[in-house]
Amino acid sequence: MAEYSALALLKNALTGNRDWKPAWRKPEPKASYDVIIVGGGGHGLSTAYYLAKEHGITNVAVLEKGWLGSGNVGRNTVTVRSNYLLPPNTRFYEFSMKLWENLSHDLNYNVMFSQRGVLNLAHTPAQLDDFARRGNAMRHEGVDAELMTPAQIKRLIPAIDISGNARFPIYGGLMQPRAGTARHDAVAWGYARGADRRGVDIIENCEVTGFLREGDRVVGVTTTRGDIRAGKVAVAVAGSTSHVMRLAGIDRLPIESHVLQAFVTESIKPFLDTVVTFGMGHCYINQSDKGGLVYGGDIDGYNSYAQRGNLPVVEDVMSEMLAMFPSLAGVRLLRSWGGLCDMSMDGSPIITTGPLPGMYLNCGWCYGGFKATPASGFCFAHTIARDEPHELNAAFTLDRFHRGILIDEKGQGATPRLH
Amino acid sequence: MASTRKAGQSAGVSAVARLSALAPVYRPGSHGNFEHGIGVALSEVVPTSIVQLAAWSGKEKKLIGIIGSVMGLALPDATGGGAVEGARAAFGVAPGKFLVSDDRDDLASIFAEAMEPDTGTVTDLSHGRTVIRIEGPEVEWIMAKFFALDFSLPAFPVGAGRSTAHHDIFAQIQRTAAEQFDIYVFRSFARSFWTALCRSCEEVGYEVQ
Amino acid sequence: MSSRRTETGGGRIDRSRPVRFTFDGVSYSGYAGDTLASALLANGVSLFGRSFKYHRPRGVLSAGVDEPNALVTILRGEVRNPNIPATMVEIHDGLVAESQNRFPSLAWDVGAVNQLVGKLLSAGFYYKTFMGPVVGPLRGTRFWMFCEHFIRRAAGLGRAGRMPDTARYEHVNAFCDVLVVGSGPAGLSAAKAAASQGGRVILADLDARLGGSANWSDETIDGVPAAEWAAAQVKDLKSRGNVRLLPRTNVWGYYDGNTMVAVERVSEHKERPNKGEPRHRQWKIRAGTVVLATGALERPLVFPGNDRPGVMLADAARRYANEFGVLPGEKIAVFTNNDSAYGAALALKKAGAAVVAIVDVRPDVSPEMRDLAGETEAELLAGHAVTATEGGKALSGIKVQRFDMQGGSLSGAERILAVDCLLVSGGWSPVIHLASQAGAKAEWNDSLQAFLPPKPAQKWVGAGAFNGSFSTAAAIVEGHAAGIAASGGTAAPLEPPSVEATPCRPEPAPVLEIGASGKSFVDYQHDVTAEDVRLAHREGFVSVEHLKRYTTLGMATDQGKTSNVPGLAIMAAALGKPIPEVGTTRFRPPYAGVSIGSIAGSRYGDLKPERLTPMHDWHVAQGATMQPAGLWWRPQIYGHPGETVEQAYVRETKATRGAAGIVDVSTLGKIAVQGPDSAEFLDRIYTNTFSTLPVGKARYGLMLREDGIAFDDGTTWRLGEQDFLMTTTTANAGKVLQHLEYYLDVVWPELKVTVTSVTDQWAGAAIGGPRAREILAACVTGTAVDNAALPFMGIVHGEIAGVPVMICRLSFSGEMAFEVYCGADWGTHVWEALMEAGKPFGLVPYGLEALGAMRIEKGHVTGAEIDGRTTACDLHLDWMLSKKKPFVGSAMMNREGLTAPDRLQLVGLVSLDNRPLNGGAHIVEQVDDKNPRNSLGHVTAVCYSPSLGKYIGLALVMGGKSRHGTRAFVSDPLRGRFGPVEIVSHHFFDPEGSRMHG
Amino acid sequence: MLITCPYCGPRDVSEFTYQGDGNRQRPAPATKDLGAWNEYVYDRINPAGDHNEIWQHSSGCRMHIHVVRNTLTHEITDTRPARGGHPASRHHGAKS
Repeated sequence: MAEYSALALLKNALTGNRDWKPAWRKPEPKASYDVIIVGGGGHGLSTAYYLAKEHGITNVAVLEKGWLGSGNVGRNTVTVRSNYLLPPNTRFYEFSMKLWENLSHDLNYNVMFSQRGVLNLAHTPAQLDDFARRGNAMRHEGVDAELMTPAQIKRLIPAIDISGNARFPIYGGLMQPRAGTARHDAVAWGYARGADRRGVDIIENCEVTGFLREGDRVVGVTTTRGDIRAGKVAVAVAGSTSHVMRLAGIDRLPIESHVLQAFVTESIKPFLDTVVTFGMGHCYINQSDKGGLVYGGDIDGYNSYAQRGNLPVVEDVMSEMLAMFPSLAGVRLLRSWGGLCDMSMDGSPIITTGPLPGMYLNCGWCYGGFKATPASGFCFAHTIARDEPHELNAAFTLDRFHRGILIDEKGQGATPRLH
Repeated sequence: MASTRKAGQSAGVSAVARLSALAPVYRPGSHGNFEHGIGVALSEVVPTSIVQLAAWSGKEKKLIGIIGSVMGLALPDATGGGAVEGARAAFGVAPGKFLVSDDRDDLASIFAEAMEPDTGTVTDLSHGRTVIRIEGPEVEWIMAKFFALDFSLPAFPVGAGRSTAHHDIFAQIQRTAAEQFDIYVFRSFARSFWTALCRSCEEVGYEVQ
Repeated sequence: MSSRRTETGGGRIDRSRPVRFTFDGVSYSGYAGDTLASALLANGVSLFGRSFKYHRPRGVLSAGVDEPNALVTILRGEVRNPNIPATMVEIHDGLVAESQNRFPSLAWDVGAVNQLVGKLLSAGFYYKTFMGPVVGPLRGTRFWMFCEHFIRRAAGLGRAGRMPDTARYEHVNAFCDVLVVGSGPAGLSAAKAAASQGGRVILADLDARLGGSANWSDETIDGVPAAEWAAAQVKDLKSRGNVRLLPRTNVWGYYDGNTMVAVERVSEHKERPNKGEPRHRQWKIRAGTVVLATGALERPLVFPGNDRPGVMLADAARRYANEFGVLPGEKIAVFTNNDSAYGAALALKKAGAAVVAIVDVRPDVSPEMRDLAGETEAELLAGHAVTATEGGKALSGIKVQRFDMQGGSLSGAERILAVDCLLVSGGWSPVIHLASQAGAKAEWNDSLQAFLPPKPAQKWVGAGAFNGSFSTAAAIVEGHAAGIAASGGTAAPLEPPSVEATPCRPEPAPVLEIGASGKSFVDYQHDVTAEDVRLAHREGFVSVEHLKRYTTLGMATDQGKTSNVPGLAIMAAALGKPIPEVGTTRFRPPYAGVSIGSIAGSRYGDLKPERLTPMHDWHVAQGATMQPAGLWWRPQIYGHPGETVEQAYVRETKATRGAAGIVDVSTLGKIAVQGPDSAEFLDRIYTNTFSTLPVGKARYGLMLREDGIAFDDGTTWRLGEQDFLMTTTTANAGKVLQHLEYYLDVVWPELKVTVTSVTDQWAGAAIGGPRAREILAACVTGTAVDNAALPFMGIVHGEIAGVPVMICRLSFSGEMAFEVYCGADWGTHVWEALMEAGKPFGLVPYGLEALGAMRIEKGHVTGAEIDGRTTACDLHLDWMLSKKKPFVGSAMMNREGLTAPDRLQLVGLVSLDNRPLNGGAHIVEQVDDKNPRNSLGHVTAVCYSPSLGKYIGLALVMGGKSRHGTRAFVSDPLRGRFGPVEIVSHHFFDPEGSRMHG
Repeated sequence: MLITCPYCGPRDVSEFTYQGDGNRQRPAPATKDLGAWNEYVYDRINPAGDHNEIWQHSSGCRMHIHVVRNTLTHEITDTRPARGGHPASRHHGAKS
C-alpha cells in the first residue's frame, strides 16, 4: 500500500483524489489464527501492530464488535502524559511517551502528537508539595517535570485567573513539557493501517459470543461471523471486560465499568496552547487544532454501560472550568458524550497472561488508557508472544489485589469511583 | 444516665449573648430590584435550642409522642412530618429522626430527661445550625433556585420538613407558613449560603429584617 | 445597499420601534422583533461570514438554530460571545456584533487563499502528511508542531475574550406533570390539552415568539390566520394558573429519570438586564411526561455552488417574508425535491418578489403543484436540476439542466437564469434529538426520507412534524392526544380543526445530491463536500461514525442539523446500500450550543462555598494570613509587619514552647456517637479498644480501611456511658462520618448507635505550653484544672467568662495542652477570654505553620503520612492494633504486600547542611543532581525546628527504621535542592512526653 | 437520574453517594479466610443489566439504600432501606 507523504497528497490532488485506497482491508475471518485479539480499540490494534512488528507474528485477527475504534480511543480527551507518582506507572507511561514521540513515523500516519505540555495547577501549599513529590518522582525515573510559579503560569496561559481573589488561588503548578495531545481517531486508524500492512486481519462488525475451550484451555472464539480458532486469545475490551470474561466463565474481576463524560466547545481561535488541570476538584482542558476546547472531569461514579452520563458531573466540570477561565462563561458547549471506563480497584491497569490457559488479559485502564495505547500494545504483545510479562508490565498483575501489592496512585483503596 | 448525656451532648446554658454566624453580612434594609415591590423577606431566626432526636427502629411512634408532650406539637406520622407553633417547631429529617427547635434554652436536657435510652438519642445542635427564614410571595421561586425540591404547597405542606443540599451545603428545610420556609444550614456554611441567597433574591427585590 | 423590507406584513416586528445596532463597525437599523439576520437581510447585507476551512463567503441559510453559516460574535464591552447564529440574536439598541474567521475583513479575507489548494485539503489530508523528516532538527514531533502552530491559527471560528464574564448565570429547578417542548401547532395543542387535565404544564420554545410555524405558514386555522390562532392559544395558556410559558428556551438535554435541562435566554435580548436578572437561566425540569413537539428542519440540496450567499432554505425565506417583512431576494428561483417549497415560492411572490423559476428534480409534478407554480407566475422546470451558481459574495445567477432522477444524469443544454436568491428544499428531518438522547435508536422512514423518532426509552410522547406528521391539522390532533396521554387522562380524540393550507404531500423524491462538477457542500460550516464523503468511502471510512470523524461532517457548531441526512445519502449511494445500513449517529446533549456559564450557574465565580470557624473574624481582624484547607479557611500565621512566614511561625512556636500558644481547632471533624452499643461499635471501627475507656476520659484512636490501610486518626472522648464524641482530621470529617454510617446501615444494622456530625456545634481552641494550665486556672470556673482533676486525657466541664466549656487535656503540640470546647456561638467570646487571661503569661495565637512545626517535632502523623497507601506499621502505630478483637481492616492488614520489608516507613530527617528542606523532595543514598535516580522515598513535611535549632522533616523511606542514624541525601531536582540529611527517629522532641504529661 | 429514597421520595442523583456493589457479603468479623475477604473487597460481578447496588442519600436523610438499577439503561426498578438486609433473593448480575 502506498506510503502517505506530502508528495502522495500532491499527486493525488492532481488526479482528483480518486486513487486513494482503503486505509485497511475488510477481510472475511479465516477459520483460525495464531492469535486472536478481542477488541478493535486502540489497545487491541496496537497489540496487533507490535505482535507483527516486534515479534513477527502476523497471522493475527483483531475482532471488533462494532466499528473500529468505537470504544474509548474514539471518545477520550486526547491527553498524553507520563506524570505519575508510583514507579511502575511512571516507567510504563514514560516508555509509552517515547513510543509516542516517534509514532507518526513508525506508523506512516500523522497521529498529530503535539508536545504542548501538561500543567497541573496547585491551590494550596500542601498540594504544591504533593506535586513536587510527584515531579521529583518523575525526575528520579528520568522523566521531565518542572514546577511553575503563578507568574510563569500566567505568561504561558494569559487567560488564566491567578488573582489572589479566586476562591482557590493558584499557588503554582507541575508541568510536564513533553506531555501533550494526539488526535485520538488517528491513533486507532494509524495502528489499524499499520497492522493491516503487516498482514493482520482487522474484522469489524464481528462480536465475540463465546470462547472455544479444550478442557481448561481457550482455543478460539465463537462470533456473530462464525467460530474462529486460535493458538492464543487475547482480550482487550476495556469497559466490556467483565461481560466478555463472563463468556469464558470468569464471573468476578477487580473491575467496575463506569461512565466518563467528555465535552467540547464550539471552535474558537487559539486560546490555550497547553493542557491544564484544575486542582480543586477534577477538570482537565485542552484546545484541539480545530479550535474546540476539549475537557472533562470525574467519572459519574456509578456502574454503567450506557455510554451516557448525567447532569451533576456536567455542572461540576463547567464550574471548575470557569474557575480557571472566567472569560469562557459565554462560550458555548457544543457536544458531550460518554465512554465506558474499566475502573480497577487501585486505579492501575492489568496486563497479564491468563486467567485461563491460552488466554491473555489487558484491562483496568480506568480513564487513562489513551496515553497508554502504544506501551499497552507493546507490552501486551510481548506478554502474548513470550508467555511472560515484559518488565514494564510485570507489576500489572491480576493477583496483586488479593496479595495487597497495590499500585494506588490516589490512595483511595478499592473504591473505583474515587480513582 | 440522663444527666451524663445532658452534660455531654449539650453546649449548656449561659446568659452570655450568642454571636450569629451571619453578623458581618447581615444588612437590614431593602435590596436588589425592589422598586416594584419586595419579592421576599429574609431574616435569621434565632431559636435558643435546636435538638436532633433519633428513635431506634420501632420506637418512632414513642418518640413522636414524647415530642408531642414536650413541644405541644402533634406531628403527622409521615415523611418529613412536622408541625410549627410560634417559636416551637418540629419536623422529620430522616427515618426516626426529628429536628426540634424552641425558645427554651435547655431543650436538649428536657428531652434527655424525657427520653429513655432505649427510645433513642438526643443531640444538641443549638450552635451547630443557623436558621434562615425566607418569606413572601416569591418564596417558592427563590427556593427553587437553590434546591431540587418541589416547593408547591401540595407537595410540601406547612409544617413538613425535608433534608437536601445546595451543592456542598447541607440543608434541612421546614415550611413554616404558606409563604415561609425556615432553612437550617451548618453554622460554618451559613455566611456563604446567606450571601448566595441574597444575590439570588436581587432579581425579585428583597428585604432583610 | 437597498432596503429589502416589505411595505407591510411581518407579524413579529414592531415597525413603530426602530432599533440601532452595529455589525462589523457599521451602524444599521432594524425593528424591535428582528433577529440580527432578518435586520441585516433587510438592509441588503448578503455576506455574513466565512467558512471554516476554505474561508468561502457565506450568507444566511436558515432562519433558526440550524444556521451553519451566519455566525457572529456578540460583544458586551470586553466580554465576547463567539459563534452565535445571527438567526438567533434578537436585536436591541446598542447591540454590537462582529463577523468571524476573517482577516483583515469579511469582504477581503486572506484565508480565502485556501480555496486555491482545495484539492490538497481533502478530507483527512493532515493524517497523510506533516510527519516531517526522520532526522535533523525537525525530527520527532517538531515538524508537526511547527506546522500545527499555523494550522491552529487558521482554524477556529470566533475569538473568546480574556476578561471575566460579568454577566449573571443562574439555575432554577422546576417540577411539572407535563413538559411540552416546541410551541408550534402541535405543542400549543398539547399544552392546552395537558393543562385542561389540571396538572402542571411547562411549554418551552427556542424562539422568542411562541407559535412556531403557525407564525409564518400562510395557513388559516378554524378560519383565522394561523398566527392569530397561535396568539389566541398562547393567551389562553397564559391565563391558566397551571401553565408556565418559557419562550427563548433551548431544551438541550434529556437525562435519566425525565430530567430535562433547558437554558432560557432571560435578558440578552435587552439593552441591559434588570437588577439581579441573569443573562441565562438553566432550568432543571423534572417532568412526569415530556411531549416532544420539536418539529422538523428543512434540508438543503447538495449541488455545485450551493453555498453561495443568496442560497437559502425555502421555508426560511418564507419565514423572513412572513414573520419579519423581509425579502431575501427580489428575483428568486426555487430548487426542490418536494412539494413544500411551492408554498414558500407563493409566499415570496405574495410578499413582492418575482419568482423566476421553480426547478424540481421530479419529472412528474402533481397538478396541485403545477397550479401553485402557475400562481407564482414562475416557469416550472420539472425534471431539472440546478448544476451551478454564479456570483461572488452574492448570488447573481444559476445554471439549470435537465436531470434524470433515476440515474442521476444531467442532459441537454445548460440554461442560465439570473436570480439573486435561490430557495432550496431537500425535504424535512424531524427534530428527534431529545428522543435520541433519551436512549434509543432512530428509525429510518423511506417514504419520508427521514429518521423518525425511536420507541420511547423514557416517558415521552411525540406529536406533529416530530413524528413525521407534516400537516398542521394532523399536528394539532396529535398534539391534543399527546397532551391528554401525557397527563394520564383519557379523552375523545380532537375533531380535526379546519386548516386552509397550500396542498403539500410530505414525501420528497429520494434525491439529495446533483452530481455535477464543482464543489458541492454537504456540511457548510466545515466545508465538507460530496467528494469528501466519497473519498472517505474510497478509503474505507464507511460507517457513519468513521465518516463523521474522518471528514468532520456534522461536527460543526450546527451539529449537522442540515447536513446529516444528505451526507448519509451520499455515503449510502457510494456503498450501494440503503441509508439505515450506514446508520445514524446518536444525538448527544446539548441539542444546540449552550453557554458554559449557564450550566455552571451560580457556582460560576464562586465554585465552592466557604467554611468559616466561629472565630474567623477574630483571626482576620488580628491580621492572620488565611489559607484554604478543603473548604475551610484557617490561619496560616499571625504575621507581624515585616515578618516572613518562617519568622512568624518560628516566633509562634517558640512562644508556645516557651510560654503558651492557642490555635483554632474548630475545623476538626466532630461526630457524636450515641446509644447503648456505642462502645461495641467503636471497638469494631477502631484498631484499639474503647469499651474500656472510662467516662470522662479520652483516647487516641486509629481507623483502618477494610483493606488494611490506615484511614484516619483522632481522639474520642467518652462523655457518658453511651455517649462518645469522636474527633477526626479536618480533611476526613465527611469521609469518616460516611464510613460509620455505612457500617451501621449496611453491615451491623442491629447495633443501636446514632452518629451525628456536631463539627459545627462546637468551637474548639487548643491551648498549650508550659503556662497553659496557669492560663486556664486563671479563667476557668466551676472545675479545677490541676493534675488530679484533669490528668492527661481527662475531661472536665466548667465555665469560662460565663460560658459552659468542656476541656480535655490532650496534646498535638507536645506541650502540656488542653482542648477547650464551647458552643460555637460563644466561640469568639471564650477565645477572647482565653487571650485576655493569657496576656500576663505571654499567650500567642498560632496558625497552621506553627501547628505543623510542632507536630513534626513530635513526629505526629497527618494526611501527608496517612496518605491512603501507608499501614499502621509503616507509621509505627502498630502498638495500636488490638490483638484481642477483630476490627475493620484487621483481617487484611497482614497480607504480603502490606508487610513487605521494603515498604516505605516513617522516619525523621535532620538537615545536615543547615538549609531548609522541601516538602516533596526525595531521599537518595547518593546524590546525582544531573541524573537523579534510585529514590528511596520522599519528604512528607518540613519545618525549622526552633526547639532543635535545625531544619528537620518527616519522610517515608524504604526500610526506614533500619536506617536510623544513617546519612542520606535529599534530592529535589525540581527546586535544585540537594544535600545531606541524617535519618533519625520521627520523635524529635521530648520523646518521653514529659512536657505534655507534666 | 432520579433515585427514589424510601424516606424522602424521588431525588436527584446529585444528592446520593454511590457505595458500590450491593451483592457483596462481608465475611463474619472473626473470619480468617483471606480469600473471602479479598473477594468481598476487590471482586465485582459488574453486570451489564440489572445491578444490586448501595447508595447513600448523603445530601438528604443519609440513609443507605439498596437499589436495583439497570446499568445499560439506568432504569431503577427497586429501592429499599439497606437496613432491611441483603436482598440475596434478588441476586442480580450472574447472568446479564
